[in-house]
Amino acid sequence: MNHYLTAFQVIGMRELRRFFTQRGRFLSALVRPLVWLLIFATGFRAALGVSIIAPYQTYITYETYILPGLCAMILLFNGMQSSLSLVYDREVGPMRLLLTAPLPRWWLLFSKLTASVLVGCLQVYAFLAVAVLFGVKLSLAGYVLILPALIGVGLMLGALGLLLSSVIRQLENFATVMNFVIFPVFFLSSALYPLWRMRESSELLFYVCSWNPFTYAVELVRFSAYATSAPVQMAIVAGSGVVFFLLANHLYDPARR
Amino acid sequence: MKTALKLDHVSFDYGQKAALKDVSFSVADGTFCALLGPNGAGKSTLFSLLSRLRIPAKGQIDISGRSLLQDPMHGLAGMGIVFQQPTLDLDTTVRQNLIYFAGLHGLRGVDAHHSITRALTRMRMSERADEKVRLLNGGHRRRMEIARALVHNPRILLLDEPTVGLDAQSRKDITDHVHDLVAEGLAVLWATHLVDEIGDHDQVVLLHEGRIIADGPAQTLRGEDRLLDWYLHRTHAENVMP
Amino acid sequence: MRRCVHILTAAVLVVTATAATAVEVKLGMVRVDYPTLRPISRLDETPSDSGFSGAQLAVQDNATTGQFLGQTYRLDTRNTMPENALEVVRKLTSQGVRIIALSARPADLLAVADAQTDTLFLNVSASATHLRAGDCRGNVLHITPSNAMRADAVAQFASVKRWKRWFLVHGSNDVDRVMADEYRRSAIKFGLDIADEREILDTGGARRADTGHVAVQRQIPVLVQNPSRHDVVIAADASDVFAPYLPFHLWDPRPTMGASGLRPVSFNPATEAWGGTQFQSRFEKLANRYVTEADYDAWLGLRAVGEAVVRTGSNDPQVLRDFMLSDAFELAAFKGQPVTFRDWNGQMRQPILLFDGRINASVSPQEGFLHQTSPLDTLGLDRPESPCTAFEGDP
Amino acid sequence: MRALITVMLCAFASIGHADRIFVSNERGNTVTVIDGTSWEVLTEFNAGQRPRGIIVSPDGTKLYVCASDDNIVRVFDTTTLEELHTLPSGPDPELFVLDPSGRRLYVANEDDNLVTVVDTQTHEVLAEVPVGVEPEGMAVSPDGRFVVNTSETTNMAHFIDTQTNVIRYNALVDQRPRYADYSPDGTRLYVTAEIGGTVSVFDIAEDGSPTPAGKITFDVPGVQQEWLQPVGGLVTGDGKWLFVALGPSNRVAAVNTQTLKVEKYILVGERVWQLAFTSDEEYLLTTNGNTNDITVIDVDKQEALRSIQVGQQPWGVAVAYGLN
Repeated sequence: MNHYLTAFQVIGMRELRRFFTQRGRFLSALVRPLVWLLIFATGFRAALGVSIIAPYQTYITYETYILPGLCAMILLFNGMQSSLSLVYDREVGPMRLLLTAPLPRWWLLFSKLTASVLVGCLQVYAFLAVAVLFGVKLSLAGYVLILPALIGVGLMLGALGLLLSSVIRQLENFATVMNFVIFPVFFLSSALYPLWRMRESSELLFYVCSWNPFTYAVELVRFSAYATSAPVQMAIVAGSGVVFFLLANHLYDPARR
Repeated sequence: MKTALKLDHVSFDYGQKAALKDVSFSVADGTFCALLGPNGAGKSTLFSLLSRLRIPAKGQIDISGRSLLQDPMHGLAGMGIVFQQPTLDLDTTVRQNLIYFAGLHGLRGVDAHHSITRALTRMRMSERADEKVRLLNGGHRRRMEIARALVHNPRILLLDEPTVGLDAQSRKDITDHVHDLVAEGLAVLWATHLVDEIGDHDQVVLLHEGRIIADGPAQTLRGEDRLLDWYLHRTHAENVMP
Repeated sequence: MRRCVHILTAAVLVVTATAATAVEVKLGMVRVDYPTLRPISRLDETPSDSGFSGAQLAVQDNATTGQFLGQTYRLDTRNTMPENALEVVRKLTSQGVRIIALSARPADLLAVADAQTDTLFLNVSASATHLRAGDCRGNVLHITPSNAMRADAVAQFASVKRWKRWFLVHGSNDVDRVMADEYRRSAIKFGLDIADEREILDTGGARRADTGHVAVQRQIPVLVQNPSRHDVVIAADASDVFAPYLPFHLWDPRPTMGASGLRPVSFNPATEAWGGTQFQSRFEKLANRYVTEADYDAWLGLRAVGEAVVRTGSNDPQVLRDFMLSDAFELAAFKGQPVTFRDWNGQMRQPILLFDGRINASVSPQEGFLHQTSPLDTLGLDRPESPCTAFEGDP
Repeated sequence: MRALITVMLCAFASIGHADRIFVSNERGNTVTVIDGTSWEVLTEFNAGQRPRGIIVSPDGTKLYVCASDDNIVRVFDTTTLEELHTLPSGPDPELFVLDPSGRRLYVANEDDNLVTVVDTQTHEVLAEVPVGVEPEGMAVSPDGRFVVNTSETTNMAHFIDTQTNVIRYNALVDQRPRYADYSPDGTRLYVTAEIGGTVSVFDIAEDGSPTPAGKITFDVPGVQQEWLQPVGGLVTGDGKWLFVALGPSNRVAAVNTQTLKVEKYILVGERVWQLAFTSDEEYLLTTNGNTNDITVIDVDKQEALRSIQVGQQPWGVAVAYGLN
């Protein structure tokens, strides 16, 4: 067991070290949601605010509304990026080194996933810090309570990335993944508009959104940020995370190839 | 001498295309075994199977007498692997790279520190321990990777064309170092297509188009010819034969 | 000129009841009455005081305000046959009335405006778009929304509802065909598709007869038989020949907009929002009937003049016109936002109500139609589209 | 039923001494009663046709409600919620003020261009003051010498001398003035102009005469200028802040009265209309007409805390201090 934890620890440390040395990746992870927050949110017609929906107790500005969605977006990008690198680098490079460690593959995948989630959380907090400078903030409790939600959501999205990359072999580069995975998953969710708003424009869109696990990821982050319990969202995020991971691990078994 | 590595009727294919056909050979402790073959012969596929990135379609692989398929953890723990492509984190120091690897093998703290120091000493890299990898030249980077593969004190060292892209002096240094390791009792499987890296007393396994076409001490195999002539003749002859 | 206006505004900002300068403002309204057939629906009969009561209310409102500023207002109203229109206007101007709300068809409006260039005319009835385009005049301000504004109001609503395929049914008279052109232009402007078109021939004669719906029920469906797939029917019937029958005698059941169904209007007696109730009750108290578009347009024109008088302290038509066209002018008009004038063709910017006969179903401009100066300029001829030159060189 | 509610309310009254909040629901024809501590809706009672203007008497015992379509002012007991009597108001009363003594009620009659002065004890009309077209906003100077009325179509603030009931001063403001409020020391008057989109600021001299002191304008990024329509306004007790409800822009502006600049826009519900403070000015309450709720704003932090559903189309809000 000690061996497992040691490996977990060095994998985590390595991710963190890489995160702090790769400034470009960090900056793009930060700029993307900030563009949404500062340019799109203020320019859009939702400037008149969003009506009360749980967990909010009063009307909120659109910036406030999309904050949790943007946090989840960071985790989505981060999860896809690191999961795909896990796949593409399998044959070469550091990933090969990792996979030849004398530990069960699921533990190695899990450790790597968790490590990248921690990095994702750091990105989220950096984003939240910048958002404060522009007047979009949470309560102190919100910043603390959001962490477990971020970790859960990050793991779920990382596992989703693993699964997708092992199912769809055509996902050859990140641009394809952006177009066919990240954008649909992000836009067809409650990240940018509440579900009732989706329903107003199209019933079909509404149903697609309500079947998108990312919607529940966003809502879990949202509820946690406002210190409100969200058992349904939590169950869906945890459930789909476990299912994604088990399926991915199964598909990753070298005996299958 | 004990058998460190044994392949028994191993076959592998990528879909329709057969990569390895009924491959059998073994390497004993304290032996330098050169896996010789032209590009595309199946050397890299064989390394994938040995490092358990892939699973053979047929056949058995034993590491120190235990099946790699049934007990992969034991097998991987007993192997040190140097991959063809560099697998280094360039922006960290040599020691940090090795600490990461030691961790993957369950070594931490003082144990890890001792193992790393010993491995670096074995490859005469101690004085470079705290340099950033990016600043090392190609030869030193390779030596460092070999040192890393020794951190957990394996019985077998697998090297996949480790001298690719190095200058003549570095190649010679590394080849000599690894031969020294063999003298210490380590079993080495060295994939290459360059015959000048092979000594007369080394074991040669000649792999061609996924088959083993020769296996034995270099001196015995070449007879009166130069090893290079023998190698070219055999791989060329096989090409024209039905 | 602009600067001078601002100084005046500041000067009258605070006034005590005793210390105000006396200004007398003479206003006129001339209504040209044309021989027309009676409308299809007797609910649409024109009251004899049409427009005049609106003008009177405006002058009352102006006077109530004026009493605190020492300003008095006088209104002369005249109705006339087309052939005497110019003479009537001349008579008024000779009595010193140089601000006149004019209800006339385009040809007469132009003739009068060209004959009296030192008089400020307020067009309170003619919707024809060419009066704001090639035929614009520097001494005519248009209160009534243009047909282009009305068509755009309908098109924006259709666009929001995603009724993208139109079935355009229009009459056979020139005015109807021009109106159909407005809808075609509007459809292009807002990216909508005219899937099919029909022309319904005006055979003349009385519009109402005892046979009523029986004949119509047989005729109209045949005239609009087997149209291409469409989401909405657009009726262009400026002559009031067939449109009121259309909604319930279509071949395919679809909503109707334009000349019947949902109509683009400047005002109606059902409008209660934005303080409209007060306006309605003031008007009803005065005229003992519901307000019409003609009354509202007349009221709005003369109220705009009154507001300009209050802010400038002047009764000079030129000063008032320049102030009304300036950025400093704005007026509350019971439409939820200030109305102003377009300084490139003298058209009043205003929201268009979409009225179904009983309630306002919607108001254009619709949410989401963006414009760099005012969303109101998404309706009708915008500055870059305007061929009007009569307002160039103004302050 | 009514008795039960009364008992319930009295029970509430005995446990604490928080505020009791009254919201007039224009379309619902009711007044919603809210507890100022728990923010629970206690009850909703009938208040006549189209209740709009709503105030609590200075002693906190009486609730005055303009029942616009009944053309009367209804007076309720703030504790039992029983209707005590009605007052004549003139036709279509919308907004009104009580003078500081609570003795005289000044009612704006939109349809008749009048301000009606009513004696709250004798229930008699004392005077009718002719003003501009569509009188609406009403304010009373802290010393009670002047009542200000704004007329929406005339675009003026009329200063009525309360001794003589005659207009002493008129001041032009921007389009459609809706509401007026004096600073607590009486040296400033703020008049909101809904369609003009501004708040006119006047310095008030010793003799009560106004001098223009500036105009407050509004700008919210992404919100059309046309939607920034100032309606209700309220000055804090220290005179330092003016809160302005901005109607369809769904925001309340917090204006620094020194600089006359907006320092913060607080998002509330749709069509925010009127404002009231709770005791000690801890909270600011807003009525949101289109979303049928009121928003509670923390005055110090200038942050919206929560919104509470009330009846249909809430219009005005008044607070009885320390009643619950």
